[in-house]
This record gives sequence, C-alpha cells and structure tokens, in this order.
Amino acid sequence: MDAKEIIARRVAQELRDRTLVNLGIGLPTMVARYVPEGMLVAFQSENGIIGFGARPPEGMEDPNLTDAGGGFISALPGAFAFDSATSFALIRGGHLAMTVLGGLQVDAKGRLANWMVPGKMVAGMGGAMDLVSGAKRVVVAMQHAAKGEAKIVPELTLPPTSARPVSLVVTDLAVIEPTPEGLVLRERAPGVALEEILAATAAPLMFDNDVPEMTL
Amino acid sequence: MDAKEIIARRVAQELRDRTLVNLGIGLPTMVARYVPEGMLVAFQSENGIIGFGARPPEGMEDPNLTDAGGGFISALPGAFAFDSATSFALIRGGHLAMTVLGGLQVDAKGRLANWMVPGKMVAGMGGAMDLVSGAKRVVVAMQHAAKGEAKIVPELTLPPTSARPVSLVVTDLAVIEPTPEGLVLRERAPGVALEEILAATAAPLMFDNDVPEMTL
Amino acid sequence: MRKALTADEAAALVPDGASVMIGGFMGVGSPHRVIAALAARGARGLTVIANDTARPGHGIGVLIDAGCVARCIVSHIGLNPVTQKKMIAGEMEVELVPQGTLAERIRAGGAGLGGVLTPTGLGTVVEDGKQRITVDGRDYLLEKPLRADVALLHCYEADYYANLTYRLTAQNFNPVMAMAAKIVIAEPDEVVPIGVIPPDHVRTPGILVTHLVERPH
Amino acid sequence: MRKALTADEAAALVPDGASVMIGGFMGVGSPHRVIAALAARGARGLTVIANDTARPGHGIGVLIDAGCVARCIVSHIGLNPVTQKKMIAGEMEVELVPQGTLAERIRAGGAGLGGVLTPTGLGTVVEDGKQRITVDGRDYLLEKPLRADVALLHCYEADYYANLTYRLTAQNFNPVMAMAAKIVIAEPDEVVPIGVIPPDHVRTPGILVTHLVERPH
Repeated sequence: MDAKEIIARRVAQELRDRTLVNLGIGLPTMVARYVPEGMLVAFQSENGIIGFGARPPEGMEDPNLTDAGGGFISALPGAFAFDSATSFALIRGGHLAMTVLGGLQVDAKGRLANWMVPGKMVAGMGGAMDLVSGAKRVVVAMQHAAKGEAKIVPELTLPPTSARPVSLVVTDLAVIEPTPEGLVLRERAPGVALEEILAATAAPLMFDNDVPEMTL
Repeated sequence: MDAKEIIARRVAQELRDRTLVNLGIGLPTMVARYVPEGMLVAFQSENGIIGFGARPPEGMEDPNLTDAGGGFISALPGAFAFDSATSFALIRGGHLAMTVLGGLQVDAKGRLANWMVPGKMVAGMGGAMDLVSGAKRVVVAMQHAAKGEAKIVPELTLPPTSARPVSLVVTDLAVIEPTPEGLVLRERAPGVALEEILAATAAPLMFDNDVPEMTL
Repeated sequence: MRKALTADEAAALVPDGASVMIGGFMGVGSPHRVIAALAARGARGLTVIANDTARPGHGIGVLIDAGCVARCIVSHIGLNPVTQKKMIAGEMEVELVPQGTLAERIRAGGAGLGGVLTPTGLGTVVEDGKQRITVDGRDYLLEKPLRADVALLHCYEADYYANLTYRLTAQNFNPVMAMAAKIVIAEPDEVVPIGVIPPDHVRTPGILVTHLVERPH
Repeated sequence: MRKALTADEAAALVPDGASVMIGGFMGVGSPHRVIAALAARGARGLTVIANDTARPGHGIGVLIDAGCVARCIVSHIGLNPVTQKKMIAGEMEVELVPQGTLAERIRAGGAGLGGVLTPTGLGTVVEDGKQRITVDGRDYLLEKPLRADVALLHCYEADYYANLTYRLTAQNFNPVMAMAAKIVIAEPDEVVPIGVIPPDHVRTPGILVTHLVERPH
C-alpha cells in the first residue's frame, strides 16, 4: 500500500452514512474510492454538483460536467446541480458533515496553511477558506513530510487558510488530532514506529503510552 | 370613467417597453389592463413570477399559481417562476424599472406611508418597503383624498414605508411629482379645476400658470 | 431515505415551544396536511417564521385559529383579522419584517452569513434597535440571520432521496427555509423514483431534508 | 428580444478598461466564442471578475495570454502559470478572494445589499483592510458588493426573450453575474422558441439579459 492509499483509506473511515462531504482536488479525491460498503455518502464538488461519479465511457464526456479541477465526471441518479452561491451557502452554512483538504502545513494550534508559498507559488485559496470555516469537520489529508521537511510545525510559516483549527490530520505516518491543549497523536500507520513519527514532526505531540496502529 | 380607471390609465402611460414592473395589490393591479398597444412589459408578482396573465378559464385554476393576494392567475409563454430570495434580489437590486403602489399618505418630502394605521389597522409592510427602496421609479396610485380627508399632507402622520421619496403620485384628481424643492403639480384630471385640487391637498403644491390636463 | 411519515408523525416531531419556519405565501406553497395535524395535536407556544399568516381557516391561519402560536415573525398579516385581533389583545406577539429582509435573513441563516446590509427599512420603525452601517458613503441596516428548530415545507415533487422541486408561485420561502432549520420536513404533492428529476431541476437536495411526508392519497 | 449578435458584435460592446464579469469554472461554463472575439479584437485594460483564469489557451486564460487583462479579481490561479508569472512580474494585478465570498459579493451587488458578513477569511490575509463586525458574540468580516460594467455569460438554452437555462456544472457563477452588471451578454449552446423552457426551469429571466449571442453554427 503506498502512502496515498494509506491516507485515503484511513480518511474514508471518517465518513458517516447519509452525510454531505466535500473532497478537495488531488489526494482527497481518492477517498471516494474507499467508501465503506453499504454506506451512502453524498459527495459535493464545489463547482456545482452533489452526487457525481467516475469519468464516463469514452465519447460520452460532457463539457458541461466536470469536477473542480476541470476533469470529466459523470452524475449519479439523484444528483443535484447548482450555482456557486448555492454551493458556498451549503459549505459556509454548516451543511457539510466533513471536508477533506490537502495541506502544506498544520501547526500546534491545528491551523492549516494550504494555498500559497510566498515568493514561490500562489495558487489562490479557491474554496479552501470557506470549507475550513464552514464544514462541521475538517480533515487534512497530506504526506507527513515534504522532501524531508516537516509539515507539522510549531507555528505556521505560511499564510493560514483559516484561524479555525482543523478537526483531524491524516498522514502516511499518523493520525493526529488538534485539541485546545495541543496536537494529540492518535494512531500510527501500520509498521511505523513512534520514533519515526516524532522525528518527522516539528510540532510537539502528546500521546498515550500505547499508540494503536491504524486498521485499514 | 371612474376614479380608479382614470388613475390606472394615467399610470399606464408611465410604462416603458421591455422593462420589469411590479404592481401592488388592489388598484395598482388595474394598470396591467391599459398597457399601451405594441408595448412589451414584464410584470413581476413578488410572490414569485414574471409574466403572469389573467385568471384562467373555470376548472383550469392551479392552486400553485396565484398572485400576491392569493388570487388565481395564469402564466404567459416565456414566464419565469422563482423563490422569495430571488424575487427580492430583483426588487432590491434595482432591476425593476418601476413599481406601482397604493398609498395611505404622501408628504411634502415625497415620503409614502402605506402599511399601517396605529391603533386601527396593521397590515404589515409585506414587500412595500423593499419596493420603495429598490425600484428605479416608485409611482403611487391612490385616491386623492379619503372620506374628505387629505392624503397628501405636509408631514406624514402615519409610519413611513421608506425614507426615500417616491417618483410620482397619480390620483383621480392630479399628477404630482415630488422634487427636492417640494411637490410639483404636473397635470390635472380631465375637467378638474386647479382650485379643487388645492382644496383636496393639505401639503403645499408648486405649479405653473397653466397646468395641463391628463391625456387618457 | 427512510420511509415517508404520515402528517401526524411529522406533527409529532414539532415540540411545543419550538421555532418553526413554514413555507407559503397566503397559503400557496404551505404544507397544509402537516399544519392540520399540528393544529389537531394541539401544539402550543410555537414561534412561527413565515411570510404571512394567510387567512382564518387557511394555511398558517389554521395554527393561529387553534391557538398554537405564541409569536410570529412575518411580513404581512393584513388578510388575517384573527392575527390582528390576537396581536392587539396581547395574546400573540407579532414581529413585522419587510418581506425581502425576511427572505435574506433566512437565507443568511442557512448560508452561514452573520448578517446582511440592506437599505430597506432605513428611517422607518424597522430601524429601531438595529445597527446602521455605512459602506462607501451609503447607509444600510445590519439585519441578522434567522434559523429555526424545524422547517415545514411544501414541495411539488420529491424523489426517494427527498430531492425536491417546487411549482410556479408555490416556491416562495420554501427553498431558503430548507437551508435554515435543524429538522426539515417536506410535504410533497408527488413522490417519484430517483432519477426522474434531472439534476438541473432539483431545487433542494435530499441531503438537507430530514423527513418526507407521504404523498396525498 | 432583438436579433442575436455575432461573437464579434458582442465583443465590440466591451470597451477597453471595462470591468467584466465572466462566468465559468476552469473554463467550464465560460462564453468561449465571445472570449475569443475579445482577444481577437485586442481588448486592453480589462478588469476581469471571475472564479479563476482557467488554463493558458483556454477560457479566461485566452484573455490573459492576449494581454487583455490589467487586473483580475478571482479565487484561484493555481492552474494558470501565465497568470502567476504576469502577477509576479507586476504586469497584472491579481486580487484573490475566497470563492464563497466572491459568489456572495457578486450576489450582493446584484441583490442591492450593501454587503454581507462572513466568517471566511477571519485571521488570514483576506482580513487586511476590512472591517470586523461582531454579531451576537461572533466575529465576521464585512465583505462589500461587486458589480461590473459588463457580464459575459455562458448558458445552455436561451429562448427568444433570452430566458436562460444552465447545464450541470456549467452554471457556477453565471446566474449571480446575470444580476450584477450594467450590460449582460449571454452566449447560448441552443436557442429555443418561447415556451419551450417551462417557467420553473428558467434560471435567469430574459429581462436581465441585454444581448444574446447567436447559437454556434
């Protein structure tokens, strides 16, 4: 199982039946592959659809039906298409049970940075700031470290996406929950030692004597 | 021609081709009968339709299609049905070229009162406050006086509908235009003498030597 | 979607003293069966948020007649003399809100906005107790969001997921209310299989609807 | 409705230096024919208000490539390296706005609201220079309305009155922009007779649309 699959499978365990969930572009999108059997989850794409499916068969793509990255998708029976004001009324209004977003950094207060690296890359916040402000639960799905550099840091060095702390951080090494007291290490990825996680994490972590392994 | 028909016919002259117009319940509704020939006016009913028509033939009424007073109407080809948020986005957003409203009082500043008589009658403002705030032109269609009592007064004694002055007042006796300098008498109803208008008006009126008669 | 409720089952989900948004404009687009059931079960102390109180014996007027309502937040009561009488007698509290402001306050409640700035009501009694805010030299009233414990909606079609459509002038406040309450109960004229309503024609997604009332027999 | 315009005629209605709202999300739901005509006529100094600048050579990216844009107000430029390069080189001003805030600001512009209060952006760079307003103990940012000289929309169907429908995810910003500009130009995929689009399926009424572009050949 590669790093991304570990993350996606673990995040999928956070899904709940009959809820509305938004998946960010990139890694978070993979979560949709691992919806627990028998569970009905309504996925929202913020460009304007609830209930989308995989890319249609060749020759059946519709230029008026794509995901937020512009890739072709299909619509499932019972889908709902809507405009951007409605989309963000759903997001900001607390109608999303959960959003899953990629991250550049998370700090000890649980704050997320994921939309720009000053002087290097300015993607724009897109819908991320609204998603972090408005979703009931915000789950960050990201690699634990980038090119040897820690992404879980004492204090953000990148511009924050929101002042609101995220609910959970799922990486290829660990599951970490931000709390008012600090970051709590909840789970280790299969076969990953505590020391490895601590070495790859720049922020202080709190943990019990026996941190369980993820069940994937 | 009775008083109401005079008012409705004169107000209809204020309609402009290819514009959106809201008619209040009661007398203002009658204006729709006198749209100048060849002119296309889109009438909005604030309960949620643009492009409504007369009551349908007996047995063809639809309980889901009424005017703001709850009376059965029909829809014209090319009609548009919408919700209340959209309805008032159209109204408040300046998309109405004109609204025609009934009135209890208009004062020297051009302010309208039309939604309550303290201790006597509380109708509620319904959509009137938004209409007066938002429509490009606000035309008041009302009897000049009520049971011998002047309705055009120096200063409102009833609660105002808006601080914004209305654009024009059309009564069975006269056409009056509120201006920053005061109320200007623009036209007399057919056969109505200047003195009759002045006697029925409690607010000061400005006028030229020769006030023309309405052409109906 | 679970099984549809009877009107009585739906009415039982509305506790006495609850704040209740009810769709409809002079009774058009109101959930008449749930309203009747609510009056029949003798609900008490409700705060009703709606466009109007319709007429005696009709629509929300049925709840007023039956003494279910302690307070209402509405734009218009002109066609319901019972509401006016109860208000003047002090038996019922009535907060009058301009119709467009009411729609925006409910929309803001459902859309997670802390309020909206509107010119409507400036210089009138509607301004009393409200904050006036100047933006780029123009004055506005700050109007706060409205939310409720329960929303009682009427819709035209519902599919098995409770995706809803509305019909002609029966839309009115139903779509904004569907976003602004903890429990959302929809009373359809028709129930159709999933897929019958195309994605572009759905107006309220089923994920917002807590309970669907069975179609009329 | 007057006769439909060619894309070139529509582009001629957009003066250099104008503020222009353009529908679309990564090019999906953008008026591609008018955009191409605008680039071809060499428009200059435009302020573009849109969700994003799509990709180089596609959608709004075509206007960026052609040097038509002096400033843009968008939520995302991550997939257009040309926009990023021009921004960093100081050739183009880019104002980044959270997507939901952008939608609400445009909606407020079209709905006559003086602004909306949103929690989005609190404690981030988005807060810079903005008023923080506390409502019932919670903080919000006051976000001001946006309007434009021209709105360039894509729609699915238009009838002869220019009543519009949109399709699936090609709706996005088009409906709110239709309310918020002085001149509104819609580019349809299909044109249909009046009455073909039922009143409940119209999304933008023709009365808001100043000009319709002819259907593609």
